[in-house]
Amino acid sequence: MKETTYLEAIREALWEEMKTDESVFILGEDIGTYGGAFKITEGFLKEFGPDRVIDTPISEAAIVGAAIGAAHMGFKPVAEMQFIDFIAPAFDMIVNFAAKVRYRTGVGAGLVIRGPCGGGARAGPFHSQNVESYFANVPGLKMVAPATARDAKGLLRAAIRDPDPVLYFEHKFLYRRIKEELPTDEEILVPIGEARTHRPGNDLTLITYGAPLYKAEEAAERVAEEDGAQIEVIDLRSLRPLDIETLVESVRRTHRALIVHEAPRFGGFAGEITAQLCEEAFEWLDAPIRRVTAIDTPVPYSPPLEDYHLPQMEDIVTAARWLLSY
Amino acid sequence: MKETTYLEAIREALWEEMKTDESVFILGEDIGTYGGAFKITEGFLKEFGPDRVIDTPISEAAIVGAAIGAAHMGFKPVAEMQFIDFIAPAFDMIVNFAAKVRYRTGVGAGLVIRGPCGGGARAGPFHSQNVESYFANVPGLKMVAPATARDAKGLLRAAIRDPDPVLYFEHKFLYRRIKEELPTDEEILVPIGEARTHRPGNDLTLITYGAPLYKAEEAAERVAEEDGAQIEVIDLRSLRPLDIETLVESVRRTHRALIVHEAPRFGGFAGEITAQLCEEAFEWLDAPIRRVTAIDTPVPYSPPLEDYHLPQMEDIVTAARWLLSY
Amino acid sequence: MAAPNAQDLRQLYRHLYLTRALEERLERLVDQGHIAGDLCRCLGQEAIAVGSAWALEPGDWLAPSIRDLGALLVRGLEPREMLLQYMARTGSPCAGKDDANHFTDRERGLLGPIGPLGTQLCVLNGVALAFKARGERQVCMTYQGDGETRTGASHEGLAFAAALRLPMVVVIESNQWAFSTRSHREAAIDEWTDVARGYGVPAIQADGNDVIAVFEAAREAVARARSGLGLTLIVAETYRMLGHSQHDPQAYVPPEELEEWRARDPIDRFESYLLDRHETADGLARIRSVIDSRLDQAVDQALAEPLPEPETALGHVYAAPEVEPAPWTRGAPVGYPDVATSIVPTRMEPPRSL
Amino acid sequence: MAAPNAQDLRQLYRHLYLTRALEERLERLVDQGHIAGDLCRCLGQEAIAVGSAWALEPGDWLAPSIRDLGALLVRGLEPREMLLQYMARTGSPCAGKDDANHFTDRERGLLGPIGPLGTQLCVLNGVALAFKARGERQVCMTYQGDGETRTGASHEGLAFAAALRLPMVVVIESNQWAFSTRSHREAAIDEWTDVARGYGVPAIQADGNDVIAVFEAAREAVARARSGLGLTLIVAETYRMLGHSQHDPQAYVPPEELEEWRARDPIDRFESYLLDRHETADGLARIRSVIDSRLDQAVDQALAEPLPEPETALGHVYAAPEVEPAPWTRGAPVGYPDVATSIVPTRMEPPRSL
Ligand SMILES: Cc1ncc(C[n+]2csc(CCOP(=O)(O)OP(=O)(O)O)c2C)c(N)n1
Ligand SMILES: Cc1ncc(C[n+]2csc(CCOP(=O)(O)OP(=O)(O)O)c2C)c(N)n1
Ligand SMILES: [Mg+2]
Ligand SMILES: [Mg+2]
Repeated sequence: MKETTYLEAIREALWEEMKTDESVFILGEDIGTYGGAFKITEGFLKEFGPDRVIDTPISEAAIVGAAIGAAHMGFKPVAEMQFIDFIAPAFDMIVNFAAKVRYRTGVGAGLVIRGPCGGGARAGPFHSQNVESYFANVPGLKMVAPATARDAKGLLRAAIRDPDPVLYFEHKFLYRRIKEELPTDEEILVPIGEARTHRPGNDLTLITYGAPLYKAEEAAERVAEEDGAQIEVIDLRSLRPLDIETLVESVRRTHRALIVHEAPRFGGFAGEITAQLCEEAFEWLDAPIRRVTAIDTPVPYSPPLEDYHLPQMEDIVTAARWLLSY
Repeated sequence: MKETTYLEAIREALWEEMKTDESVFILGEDIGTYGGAFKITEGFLKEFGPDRVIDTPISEAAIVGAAIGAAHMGFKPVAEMQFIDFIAPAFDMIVNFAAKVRYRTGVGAGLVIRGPCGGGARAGPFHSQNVESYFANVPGLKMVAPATARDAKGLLRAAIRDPDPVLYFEHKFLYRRIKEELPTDEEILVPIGEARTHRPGNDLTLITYGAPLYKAEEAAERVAEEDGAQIEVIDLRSLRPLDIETLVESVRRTHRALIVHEAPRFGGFAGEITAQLCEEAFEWLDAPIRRVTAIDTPVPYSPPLEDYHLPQMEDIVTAARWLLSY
Repeated sequence: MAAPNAQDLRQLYRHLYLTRALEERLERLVDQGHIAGDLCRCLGQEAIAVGSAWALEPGDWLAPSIRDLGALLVRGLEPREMLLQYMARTGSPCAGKDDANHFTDRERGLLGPIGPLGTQLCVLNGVALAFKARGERQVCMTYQGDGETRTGASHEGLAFAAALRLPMVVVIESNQWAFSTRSHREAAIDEWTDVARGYGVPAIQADGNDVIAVFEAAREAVARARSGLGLTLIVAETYRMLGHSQHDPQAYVPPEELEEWRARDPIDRFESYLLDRHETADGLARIRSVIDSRLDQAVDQALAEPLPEPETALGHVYAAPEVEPAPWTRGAPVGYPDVATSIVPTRMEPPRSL
Repeated sequence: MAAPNAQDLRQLYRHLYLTRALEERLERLVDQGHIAGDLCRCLGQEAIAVGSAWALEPGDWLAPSIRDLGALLVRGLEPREMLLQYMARTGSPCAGKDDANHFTDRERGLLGPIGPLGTQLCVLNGVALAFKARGERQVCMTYQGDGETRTGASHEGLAFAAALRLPMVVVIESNQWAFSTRSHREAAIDEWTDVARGYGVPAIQADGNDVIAVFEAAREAVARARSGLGLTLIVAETYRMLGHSQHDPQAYVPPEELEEWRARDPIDRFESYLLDRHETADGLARIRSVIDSRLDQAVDQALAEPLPEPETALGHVYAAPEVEPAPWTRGAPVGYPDVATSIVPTRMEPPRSL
C-alpha cells in the first residue's frame, strides 16, 4: 500500500497505461517540457519521448481532432485540456466529430479528453467551470467524474481502454487535498458506468459526484450525530452511462432522494437523474426529489462570492433535514 | 389579416425591427447577396444596405464575437447561423463571452443568434440537430423556440429588444409548412418567458416546444376522439426563462405530465422540466412524469431511420394512454 | 512516383469522365426524388481531385471536401457505393446514417468530412501523426474550399500540421466562390499562396483546370511530405460552374465569367491534350460509352436496393451494447409525410440543406 | 498624432515605470496572500503596451492581453482600481466577480479579455464595426501573444477584420514563449510579419523593447486604420523575462537568453535615451519616487477596502430581475477553508490557475 494523492493517482494511471500499452500517447499544451500546468505529466517526456508526449500549439480543436484521427489508426490518445473550461473551443470537434463518427461510419474514436474542472480554487469564471451538462445530450460520448484517488486511477485506466470517446473530469480542488492508501501490487480498474455507495444508509439517498462528495459525507455525519438519521451517499463516478439501477435500488429503499452537484442548477445534470428516478421509482417516493447546486451564475472570483456561489455543507444539511422531516 | 408562413413571420419581424430601429442589424454567411440559405433575408441588402446586412466570412466565432462588441456599443445585432448546427464553432464565444460578460463587467450584450434547427428534412446528422441542451446550463443566456407563425414573429421581436443574449431556434421543418392569419395592423410582441396553452384540457398536461407541437396536437385530438380524454397541450415557447408557474398550475390540475421534445432523451431539456415539476407539484402527481423524445443517437439521414429516430405522433398517443390509465 | 505514361493518361481521362458522368446520374436521381438529401457538384473542378489523388500511393490517406468525388474514385471507390450512399440504401458506406461523402474507410484510407467546415484536416492530422509515430512513409492529402480557409478549425489544423511537421498535403480549391460570397472579398487576399506564409510552409500554385499541372504539383508536395519535410499547400485555381448545391441557381454569378471558364473546361482541355498525342476521338468515345453503360447498370442495381430497416437506427452509437429505445420512443417507421391526418403535406418537399 | 515632445517623453517614462512598480506591488500582495488569484507579469515587455496605447486618441477602444497593464494605465486606469481588482475587493472594476484585466469600461473604451485566448479580438471587431457603421473615425487596438495566434478564434478575428476592412490595429507580442513552449516551434514560422500575408494586410516589425519604436509603428498603423485602410498587424519582438505566471519558475528558459535580453531592458534603454537628451538622473529619480509613494498609499487604501457582500454574487446575470437563489443553494459565506471538520486543510493554498 502507498499513500497516493488524487493527482498522483491520475499520473500513475497515465504512466502505467503508457508503460504497458505502446498505443497510448498524450498530447496537449505544455504537457511535455513543463509537465503540464498542474504537473501531472512531469517526467513523461523524458520517459516516453516526444512521439508519445506531444506539446501542441494553443489549439484545442486541433488537439481533439488529432486525437480522433490517431484513434482511427488504432492509437489510444489522451488529450489534456489545460483547464477543462478550454474544452469550449473544441466543442464542435467533440460533439460533431468524435461523438458521431462511429454511428455515421462504423469507425470509432477511442480517446480520452481530460482536464481540471471545478471551483473553490479562487480561479474565477474561466478556470472553475463544470462542463458536464454541455455534453450531456450528446449520444456517443461517455463522461466520468472521479472523487477519490482510487476512482481517479481506476476510471482513467478504464477510459483509456474504452473504445469510445470519454470525457474525464478531474476536480482541481481535490488534486492535492485528497489522499488514499492504494495497493501497489494489484491493478486498479474501475468500470465505467458503475456508481459507488460511499456511505450506506436507509433514510435518504444522497446522489453526487466530484468534489461535493466530501461536503455530502460531512453533512451525512452531521445528520447522523445530531438527528440520528442515516443518509446513503452514492458517488456516481460515471455520468454517462448512468448507473440508474444502483440509484433506483437505493431510492426504493430510502424513499427519499437528494441530488447535489457543483454546477449551476438550471439545466444541470440533476435534471436527468431526477427524470430517470421519477420514471423508475415514482411509486416508492415519499417526498419530492430535491437538489442542492451552485446558484445560477458564472463562478465569481472573490472568495466570499465563490463560497456563496458553490453548494456548501450547511446547504446539504438543511436540505437533508427538510427531506427527512417531509 | 394576412396569411403568413412561419418563415415569412421571421422575415417580417426582422424587417419591421430594422425599419423602426436604426440600431438593429444582421450579419451572417450569405445573408446579403443571396438572402440567406433559406431566403429569410432576401431583399434585405437592397433595402438596408451593406452596413446593416453584413455578409461575413465562414467564421461563426467571429460572427458572434462581432455581435457582442456591437451590442456593447448599443447596437442590436441579429446573427444568423446558416444551420443551427454550426453554432458549435461559436460555442466558446457564446458560453464564455456573451453569457458571462454582464455578470463579470456590468456591460451586457443584447444580441440574437438565430438559425434553423430540427429534423424531418432528410438533412442528415449535421443539418438537423436541436442544440438547446448544449446551452441549458449556461446562466446569462435566454432561449426561445417558437412553433407558430405568431410566436415566431412575436418572439423574434422580443428577442431583438431584449438586453441579454437570446438564442432563437427556428424549426426548419415548419418554415413553409405552417401558415397562420396574422394581423397586419397591430404589432405582434410575445414576451420571453411565457408559455402558451395551445389546447386546454384537464386530464393530462402535455409539455412541448417546436415542431413536435403539431404531433402533440394530433395525438391529443386522437385521444379525445377515441378515448374521450382531454389533454392540455402547453407550448413552452421560451425554454429559458422557463414559465414554471403555468406548468405547475396545469399539472396541479391534471395530476399527470408528459414532456415531448425532438432532441435525444438522455440529458435533454425534459430533465430540467421534470426536476422543477417534481419540486413544485410532487404532491399533486398521480403518475410519474414521463417523456417522449428522439432516441439516443445522432440524427440519421435515411428517411426510415430518421423517422425511427424522431418522436412520432403514435408514440405520444401510446404514452398519453399509459399515463391516463395509470 | 514517375510521370504519367500513356496508360496513366488514359486512366486519368477515365476518372475525369467518370466523375462528371456519375454526378450527372446523381443529379437526375435528385430530380426524380430518389435522393432525399442535397447534392454539391464539382462540374469544372474535376481535374483537381483526380490529378492530386493520382499522386498518392497505396496506404496513403485522403480526406475529400464535398467537391472531390474524383479523388474518391481514384482511390478505389465504386460508383455503386456512391449511388447507394446518396440514395441512403442498405449496403451504402454509411448504412443510411449519413450522406454525401461522409464515410470513413480504413482499408482504402478514406476519411470522410462532416458538416462543419475545416474540421476534417484536424482529424487527418491524427492519421499523419500515426504514420509519423510508427515511422511509416505514408502521407495524407486533404482539400479545403477557399472560403473554408477562414474557419478557425482550418487554421488550427494547418498550424498544427506545420508545427508538428506532419506528412500532409492540403489542396486549396480556389473556385472563386464560397456559396454566394466572392472568396477574394471574403478573404481580402489575392495571392492564396500567401496563406502558406502564415504557417511557415511552402505553397505551389497550380492551374486547377489542367489535370497534369495539378498532378505535377501534387507529386512534388507528396514527395516533400514523404521525405519528412512536412506540410505543403497546393493552391488550385478553378471556377465553380454550377450553384453551390442543387438548391442554388447561382443568379449572382456573372454569365461572362462562366463563359470564360467554360472555355477552360478541364475535360475538354485534357481531350485535346490526348488527341495531340496518341489518342483518337473514337478511342476516347469508346472509353466514355463503356463508362456510361456501366453507370446506367449501377444506377439500376442501386435503385433495386432496399432502404435500411428502421430499427437499424439504433446501432453503433457505442462499441457496445446497442442503444435500447426508451418506452414510446421507438418511432414508428411512418414519419411526417405519411401521417395522413397531419397538418403537414403528405409529400416531402426536398430538404433545403446545403 | 504628432511625434512625442519632451512632455510626452516624460509621460511615457512615467507609465513605463508605473507599470513595473505596480506589478511589483501586486507580486508582493500575492506573496502576502492578499491576492487569491494568479498574476501574469509583463516584466521586460512594458514598452509594447505603453508605446502602442500612446498612439491612440480619446474615444478609441483598446483590448489588452494579460501582459498589457501599461496600456490600461495609459488609457486612464487608476492603479487603485487594478489593486482592488486583483484583491477582489468592493469597488473593484468587476466588483469581485472576475480578476486580472477582465473588465470592460465603455467610458474609457476598454474591452476586457476572457480566459479563452483569441476571443477578445473577435469581440473588439464588433466595436470597430460600430465605429464604421456610424461613420465615426475612432479606431480599435488589441494585442495577441505569439502563441495565441495559433487559436482558431485569433484567425477568425483577423480574417473577419481584414475582410470587412475594420479600423483595427493588432499588436502581436512576440515574446518567444507561449507558457513553456517555444513560440517559433509552436508556429513553425520565423517571420511573424508573414502572418499578415495570409490576411492580405500589412505588417510592421518593431523593436518591442524600444518604446519610441513601438509608438512610431503604432502611430502609422493607427493612421491607416483611421483613414479607412483597415487592419494592420504590428509585430513587436521582445522577451518574457519572468515565468508565465507566479506559479512558473521558468526552469525551461536558458539563463543566457535572459542575460542577453536583460541588457535590452526597455526602461533602462529609455532612461539612457532620455539622459542623452534633456532629462537628468535626479529628474527621473524624482519621477520614480513620486510614483512609488503614490503606489504605496494606494496599496494601503486598497487593503482597507472590504471584500464584497456574499449576496452580491447573485447580481447582474441578466439585466433584470436579479437571480433568486433556490432553496438551500444560498451558500453560507464560509467555504471549504473555514469548515473546521473538513477533510481539507483550513488554509487555502494559492490556486494553481494560469
Ligand atoms: C462551420 C460551417 N459553417 C457554415 C457551413 C455552411 N456551408 C457549407 S459549404 C459553405 C461554403 C463553402 O465555400 P468553400 O469553402 O469555398 O467551398 P466550395 O463550396 O466553394 O467548394 C458554407 C458556408 C458549414 N458547412 N460549416
Ligand atoms: C483557448 C485557451 N487555451 C489555453 C489557455 C491557457 N493559456 C493561458 S496563457 C497561455 C500561453 C499564452 O502564450 P502567448 O499567447 O504567447 O502569450 P504570452 O503568455 O507569451 O504573453 C495558455 C496556453 C487559454 N487561456 N485559452
Ligand atoms: Mg470556394
Ligand atoms: Mg508569447
